[in-house]
Amino acid sequence: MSDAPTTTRKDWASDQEVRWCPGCGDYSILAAVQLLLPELGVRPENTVFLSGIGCAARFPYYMNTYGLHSIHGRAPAIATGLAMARPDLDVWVVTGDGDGLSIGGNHLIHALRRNVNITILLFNNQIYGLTKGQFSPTSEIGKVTKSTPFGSLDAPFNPLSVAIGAEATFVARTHDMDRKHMMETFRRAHEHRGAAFVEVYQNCNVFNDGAFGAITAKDKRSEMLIDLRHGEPIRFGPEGERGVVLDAQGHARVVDVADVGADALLVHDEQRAEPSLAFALSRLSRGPFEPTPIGVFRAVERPEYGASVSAQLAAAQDQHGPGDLAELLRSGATWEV
Amino acid sequence: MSDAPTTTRKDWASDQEVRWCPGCGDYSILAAVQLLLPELGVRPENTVFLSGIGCAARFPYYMNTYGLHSIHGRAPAIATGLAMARPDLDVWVVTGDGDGLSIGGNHLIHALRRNVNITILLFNNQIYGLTKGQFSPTSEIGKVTKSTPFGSLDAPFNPLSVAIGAEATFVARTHDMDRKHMMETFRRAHEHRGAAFVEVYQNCNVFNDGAFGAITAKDKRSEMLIDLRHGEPIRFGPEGERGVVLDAQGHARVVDVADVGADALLVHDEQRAEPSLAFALSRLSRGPFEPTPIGVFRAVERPEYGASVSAQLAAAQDQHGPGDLAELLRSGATWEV
Amino acid sequence: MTETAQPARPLQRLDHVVIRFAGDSGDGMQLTGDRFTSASALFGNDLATLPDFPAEIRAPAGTVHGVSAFQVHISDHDIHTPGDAANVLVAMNPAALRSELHLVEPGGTILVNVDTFDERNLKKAGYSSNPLEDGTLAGYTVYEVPMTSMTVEAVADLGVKPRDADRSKNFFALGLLSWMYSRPLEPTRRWVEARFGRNEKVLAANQAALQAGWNFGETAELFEHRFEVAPATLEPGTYTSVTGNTALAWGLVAASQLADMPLFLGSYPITPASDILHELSKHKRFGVRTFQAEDEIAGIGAALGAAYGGHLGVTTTSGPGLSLKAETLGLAVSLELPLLVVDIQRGGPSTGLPTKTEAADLLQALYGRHGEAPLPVVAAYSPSHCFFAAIEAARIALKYRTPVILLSDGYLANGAEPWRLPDVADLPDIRTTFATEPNHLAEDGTAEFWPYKRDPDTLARDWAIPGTPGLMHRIGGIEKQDGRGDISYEPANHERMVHLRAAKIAGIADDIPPVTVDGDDDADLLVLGWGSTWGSISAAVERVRARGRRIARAHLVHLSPFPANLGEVLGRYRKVLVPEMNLGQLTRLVRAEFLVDAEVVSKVQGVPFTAGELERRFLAALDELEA
Amino acid sequence: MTETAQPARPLQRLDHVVIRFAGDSGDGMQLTGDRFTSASALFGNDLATLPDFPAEIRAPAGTVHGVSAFQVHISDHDIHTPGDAANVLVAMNPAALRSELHLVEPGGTILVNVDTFDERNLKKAGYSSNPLEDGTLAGYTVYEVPMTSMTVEAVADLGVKPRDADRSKNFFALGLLSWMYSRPLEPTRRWVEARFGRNEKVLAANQAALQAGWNFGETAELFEHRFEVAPATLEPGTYTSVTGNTALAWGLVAASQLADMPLFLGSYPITPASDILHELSKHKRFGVRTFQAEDEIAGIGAALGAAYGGHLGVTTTSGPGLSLKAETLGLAVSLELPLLVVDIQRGGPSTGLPTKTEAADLLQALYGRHGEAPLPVVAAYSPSHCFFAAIEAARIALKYRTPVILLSDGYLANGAEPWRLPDVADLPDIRTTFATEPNHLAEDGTAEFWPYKRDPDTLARDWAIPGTPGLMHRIGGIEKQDGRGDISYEPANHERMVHLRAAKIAGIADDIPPVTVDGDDDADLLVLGWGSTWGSISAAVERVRARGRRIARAHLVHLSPFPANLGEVLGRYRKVLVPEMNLGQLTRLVRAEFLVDAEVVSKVQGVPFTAGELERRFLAALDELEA
Ligand SMILES: Cc1ncc(C[n+]2csc(CCOP(=O)(O)OP(=O)(O)O)c2C)c(N)n1
Ligand SMILES: Cc1ncc(C[n+]2csc(CCOP(=O)(O)OP(=O)(O)O)c2C)c(N)n1
Ligand code: SF4
Ligand code: SF4
Ligand SMILES: [Mg+2]
Ligand SMILES: [Mg+2]
Repeated sequence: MSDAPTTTRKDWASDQEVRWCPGCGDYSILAAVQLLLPELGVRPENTVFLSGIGCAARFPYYMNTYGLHSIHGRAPAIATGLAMARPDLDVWVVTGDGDGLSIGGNHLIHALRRNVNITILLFNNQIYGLTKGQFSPTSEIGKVTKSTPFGSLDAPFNPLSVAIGAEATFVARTHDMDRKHMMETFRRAHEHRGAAFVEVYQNCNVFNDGAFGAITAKDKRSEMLIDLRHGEPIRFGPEGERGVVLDAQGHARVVDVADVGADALLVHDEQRAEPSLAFALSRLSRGPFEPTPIGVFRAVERPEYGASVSAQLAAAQDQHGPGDLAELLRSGATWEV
Repeated sequence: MSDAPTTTRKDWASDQEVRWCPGCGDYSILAAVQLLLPELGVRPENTVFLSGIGCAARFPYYMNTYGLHSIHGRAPAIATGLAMARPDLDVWVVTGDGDGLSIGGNHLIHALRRNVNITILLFNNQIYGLTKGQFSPTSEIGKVTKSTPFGSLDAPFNPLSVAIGAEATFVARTHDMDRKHMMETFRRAHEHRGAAFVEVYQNCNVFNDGAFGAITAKDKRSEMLIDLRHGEPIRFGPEGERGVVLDAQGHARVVDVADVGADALLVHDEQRAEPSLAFALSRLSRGPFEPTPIGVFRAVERPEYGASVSAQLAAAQDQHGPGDLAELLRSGATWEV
Repeated sequence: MTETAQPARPLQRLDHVVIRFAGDSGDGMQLTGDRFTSASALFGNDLATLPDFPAEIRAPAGTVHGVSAFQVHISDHDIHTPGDAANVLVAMNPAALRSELHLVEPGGTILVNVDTFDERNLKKAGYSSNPLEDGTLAGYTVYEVPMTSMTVEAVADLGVKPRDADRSKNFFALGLLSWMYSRPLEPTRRWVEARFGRNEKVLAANQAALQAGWNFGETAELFEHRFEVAPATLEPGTYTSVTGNTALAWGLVAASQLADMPLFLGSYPITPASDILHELSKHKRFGVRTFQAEDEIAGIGAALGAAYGGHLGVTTTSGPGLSLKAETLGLAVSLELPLLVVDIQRGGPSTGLPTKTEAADLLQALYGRHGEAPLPVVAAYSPSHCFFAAIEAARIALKYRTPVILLSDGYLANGAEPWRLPDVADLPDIRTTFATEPNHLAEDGTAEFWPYKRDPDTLARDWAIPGTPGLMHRIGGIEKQDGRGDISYEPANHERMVHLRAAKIAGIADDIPPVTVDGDDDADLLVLGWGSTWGSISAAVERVRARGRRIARAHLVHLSPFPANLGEVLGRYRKVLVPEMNLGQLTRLVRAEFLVDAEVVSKVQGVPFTAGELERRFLAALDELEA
Repeated sequence: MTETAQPARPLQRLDHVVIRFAGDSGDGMQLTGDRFTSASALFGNDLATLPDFPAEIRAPAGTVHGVSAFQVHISDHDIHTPGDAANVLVAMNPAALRSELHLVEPGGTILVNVDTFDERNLKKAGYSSNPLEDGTLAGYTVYEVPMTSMTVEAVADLGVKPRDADRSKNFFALGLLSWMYSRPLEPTRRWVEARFGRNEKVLAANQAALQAGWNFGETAELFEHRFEVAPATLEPGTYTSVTGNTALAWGLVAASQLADMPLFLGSYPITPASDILHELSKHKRFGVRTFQAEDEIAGIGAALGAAYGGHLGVTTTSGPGLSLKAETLGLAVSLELPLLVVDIQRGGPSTGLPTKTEAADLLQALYGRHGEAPLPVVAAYSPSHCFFAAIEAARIALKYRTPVILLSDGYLANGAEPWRLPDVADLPDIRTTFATEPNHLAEDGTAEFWPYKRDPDTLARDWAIPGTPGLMHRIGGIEKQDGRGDISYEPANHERMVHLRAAKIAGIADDIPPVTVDGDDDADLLVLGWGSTWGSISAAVERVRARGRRIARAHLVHLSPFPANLGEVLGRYRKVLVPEMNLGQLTRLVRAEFLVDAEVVSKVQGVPFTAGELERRFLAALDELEA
């Protein structure tokens, strides 16, 4: 990529006024993306941001790239078509917990299993922002919202578990309070060939303020965030005094390192083809109130869908030459009059 | 249930001619259900079979119960409404791999996470039967079908992994060649309070004949089917000479018992709240060509959705009495003219 | 000093006034307007409101995109619209002034929060010079009020944080306007208490700001006089102020009670329909089950499932959701199960103008399904009528075992009007009966239940719900054998079923009131309306008549089928005009049905017709007819 | 003995014959019919076919539900329909006889596979006595042929398994019919070879059965004469026999070539549209990408995504799928991107009659979206016309940047006709241009790209695809500012955009051929058709004219917008009849548009009109006009 002309953040920002609520976590995600892209050596004209509907889904308007703000939940389907048709493009999908996991859940899981070459950023604020505050499929049980004045009864999805259950090849989590971590995670997602799924914990300060405060606040992070690093034992805490082990039933648990010894710690392996480890890690935290892993859970190679499709076309053309229309019309039984 | 009048299979069979292809695996599933229901002490009038579209989805017509043959993929959504409205009914959903996992994937996973009190039987024949043979989301990569003359490129879902990733509380697998196992599995599913998900390997002898033959043929079962039994070490093989262990990364593997010793075998625990073990077991087999677990993978308690909804209503009525319409109209500021 | 003190300034009587509150999305203008409306309602005025807010939750502060407005029309007589142009604009910042000024009548009054007119805010609003100084407002009466600073001052002693102090400035504005228009403060005070009771400081700040605004009017030398709009002489009764969405939600609760069936709402949030879900979620005491589904298809699916189980199944949505429900609606037509689909129309196509009003889903409601899939369509015409329309839609659905689409729109949904409450005892009985016995004798004498056996009058099918012993049966979306209900691919049977389904819906025409004509018997011009144009048409027709011109009008509640006499009515006039917030959808329908040369009066701007627009159009048509 | 041997029986010349093959779903009747058709096509007859099969894959053997039929009409002159009633019925079992007998002309010929007329099969078919013996077939010429046993015998020496032997009996029937109607065997032999080449035994069995059938005709004393239907005198050229779905798929490939854009199909299987997906999946050499999506919404979504990327995006479906695509179609209207939506209509509503034909999605195609979301609608009228209709739909989509709905139906989809192949060089150039340069100068002189800047003639917007340097821009489903394309909630802009979108579609009327009238200049009666009724109307009109009555007919390919001259044309006639396989959808449209008292001739039975039905209806109308 060294021959790609360099860009600066300015090149990636559109002239549109950003219209999120003041203080919304979306701003810092936008900044992280706009800061990262110049580092990737890619070009605005070869980059497309696709989205559905929601606050998060306004994202494309603010990027000086090609952008499509589509309809609620359908961005992964539209992106699938675009990525298949145009393997030369970088296709990003920005979605919300409602857009991506409620109405759009099916397209999301199918894009993941097919391993379409798209980078999916799911801004999880555990609420419907744009429609002014109803609970979402990631809201905790008991949540009081406009549509659940007596508390919601729906058990939430764990977005990473859903993704892993749906054969995702790249699964990661980051949060809107740590620009560096976001940039690093997005960089990894972008590098991945195939469908990359990133959950971004995002604060909606109007309808669900502080949802992640217990783990993402500056003074909480070292105790509450578990930074996954490939090949390293999973440890966290101000002094690395806590860690993660896997019990005999494959259940990941947080322990005091002093209790188990450093050698007993689970060594993170994002590259295992078998997804059970990534799944177990996705279950480590039941919500943003206990120690929660962030970073890359899983990053494995599997044929990328669009490339496989193109390869089938190329093989057919290599073998039989390009199609000839007149010949096609005569391919059945013909007769002369 | 001892006071429920007894029924016989005949009471559960409708007068409709069964219109599946001769030899279709659906027949034996129908028989298993019709034989089981009399054993459950339930009543035809309190039983509803709901389905979408597909060969499998014709199921309700053959049951002398209430039945609704709806539209493609939507049965779990319709069933959710029915089960919420009518907790007194037994609601069964019969679906196919296309109906349930392709077009209907989203409704399925949401019904599972909400833990709606329905019993879902997914007849997985790894093909679209009714539309005459296209590949489905469970078809293996490379499958040559009408819509993939050069072989399909889509990585399949593992239905159990999808269900577990979606917070399912009851997950099981059985197959159409073993009536007893089907009956036992369906019985367990029916007993479960909440959403029960059962994958049934089903042979479509017209468009995908023998898809499961390598594991379900009578002479293959003992080597290829791993019968999961709660609380027991997972062993199989004609002499129980093979077994399953969980490695340090939570990966379930088939081993020779002689190599590891019987004590090293994984003891099945369907009741673990934490789903990683069930997930790992769902990954044990990558398809019906290697040793494959059947039986109940997971059966845990979680509040049932419809009951929780009813409880909220009851609590409100207990606290404030039933609603009064005239009072409601006057609940805002009013004035007299 | 209280609001009952003698006014220090002369009192000028007005028969009506239109006030528009405008400010930043965060400025609380919807609340201010709402409170002013409430106080006016309690005071006894007739009124109509028009909230107008952006699709963004909170666009950047100070920009025109972030402006949120609320218009209220109060009057001493029966009115029908929130008013054409505002007599008074309250502009909390430069952006509000910039975006709303064109809506103020020439010579109108403008109150600005002058504190906000600094360079930064002017620039954000896109002003290159200060409109308060550069002549922009020549011809208007302008009052520059330092609302922010006076509010901060008023709450200075309460230990309120500056941010919270600033937030109370809308109550200052409300206090000032209350003084100007002689509104009682007491109801607002009580409301503030109830709402902020738990947060003492905010409560105190808001009360203080409210009073400070009032006092400012009373003491400042700015204002020459106060105004008074006397109570309207409305029909005696108990009144409440209600928005269309609340009325609709209550109508659904009422329908459930009147049908003696539990209410089940399956819905997915969408502007401007979400408030119905919110409202119904509160009413668990009425046994209302509300289900926030994963999407619109699941919303209608669950409602259909509940309906199948014998509940009153309802789904609420707006245009994009209606599009998604098309397939399931077709299934409901085929199953012949009662189901209500409520569509609160908004600007389209696609995402369109989500917070703006429009009425362009009519043809979709009629034809937006594959195959011949007819169903009844009912439209509400005013906020309070939403209550009755919901009951009527439920009545038809239950009686005829059919899905019904009930149309409302963003304007009705959020607009409020005083509503004389009906006596609950006068509401119709809409109970239906479930089959409990077999309805057919087979040749061999066995008693059977045939789910598609019909009532000979209504053509409604017999309906047995699960749980009924002996009546087990199967239904589905495949064509069914007439009567028996089994799958049938037989050609003649299919045609018979297609005709039966159509005839059932068409037959409802005999079960709905004939359309009534309001107006001059010998008029040449008929104005035919539907939906929320009712208010604007009413006002415009009154004005035309006030000018001594002859004009007649009719308003449709039933769009499918039409009232039985509609063709005859339309045939009586030389000219039929159809005001519609679309490009002419009802127009198309009546042209096709009755071959009358009806002509659309179209407005597709996301805002309702003003009475003046329609008046001019009607007068022009009359001139033409007379020429 | 070969088929060129001298016939032993006298040869009777027929100008046409209608043969109906019917048997169990497993009996291979579709294949038999297909082969007979192919041989007839190669022989030079004109022909039309009507496959007719059940929705179940294979209903229980021997039942009437499981009967699968194939009707073929062969002729020595230009014909338009598969024939009203069958002259000959081949019934492979009692169920086939029972379900198809009513479709045979009085006095017609019936060949039965007498081997299957045992008690068990008779009972399964619902016969209480044997129709071959009880007088049921009085008045028909009946041939009882032991097809099963003769086939088994013919293949006895080949070592074929009994089940496979039995399976070859359809080739016996084909051989016999080929003898009866003097069809050459050679093409069928070649086909059998190509198809079963890999499976030697089956190949040999089928060949043997085929020959045995022929021989049976030749040698058995049963038949008094053979028949011959001479080749039709068709326009010279190269012909092939094509079904509508194949022609449509080829048309899409052609459109892609003519537009010089890669073809992308996003689709979800559904009867009767799936075959287009199947056909296109084969053509990877043409760079065709086919994507079997998870559902119809993803199918159209992916097609839209590909279109956004500069591919020719297509999605194919039937009614239920069209319903599901409504919301995304609305987005495409708003985005103003080219997109083809192909709807192969089938019996509705809901799941309806999945394998039967109907044409009741027209109003949905026009109006099945929320908001004002106009788009062009094109309908194919014959199997081969599907090819040209696909190109025309693509032309409009690309030129006007708009989604287009292309309507076909189950009858066209599966029906075949001989098609004189066009010269590829004569096909239109439908290339479009992508923007590569900025198209607007900002006030400050910067060059910008405005995605909603329009061609003043076509009103098509400028289209820049991702990958184009310097033209980055954002589009979406929210209302856009005219020209610039940024989000705009401005009232007047919304109205302007609504009108612009409508005007763009309406303007296409000037870019399509005027509707032509075929028929008597001075006729009083005009028959207006659309879609697959073309054949039946043509035949009926010819018959009416053959009786010396005056009649005119016009057929619409463009349903939205209408050809510019349609109003004028309709105005010329005293009476307009509109045959439709629905309850009168086009009828409604022309009534609304032109206020003409058009009247529907409706048939909604899952089967096409017969020429006789229409003839009678037209004659009755003429009688009425003349009375
Ligand atoms: C078909 C459809 N249904 C519903 C809506 C209304 N709607 C818009 S955004 C949204 C949910 C937004 O939640 P999320 O995806 O979590 O995004 P956030 O606003 O929280 O960023 C809903 C329900 C819509 N626009 N379209
Ligand atoms: C909305 C809609 N799309 C597509 C179809 C066509 N269709 C009917 S069944 C089916 C798939 C059936 O596959 P599966 O669910 O696996 O059931 P099976 O027939 O194999 O039992 C499809 C695509 C339909 N009926 N409705
Ligand atoms: S509502 Fe929440 S998510 Fe949306 S912009 Fe505001 S703070 Fe952000
Ligand atoms: S097509 Fe396959 S699944 Fe369907 S009925 Fe036949 S054998 Fe069974
Ligand atoms: Mg959210
Ligand atoms: Mg299947």
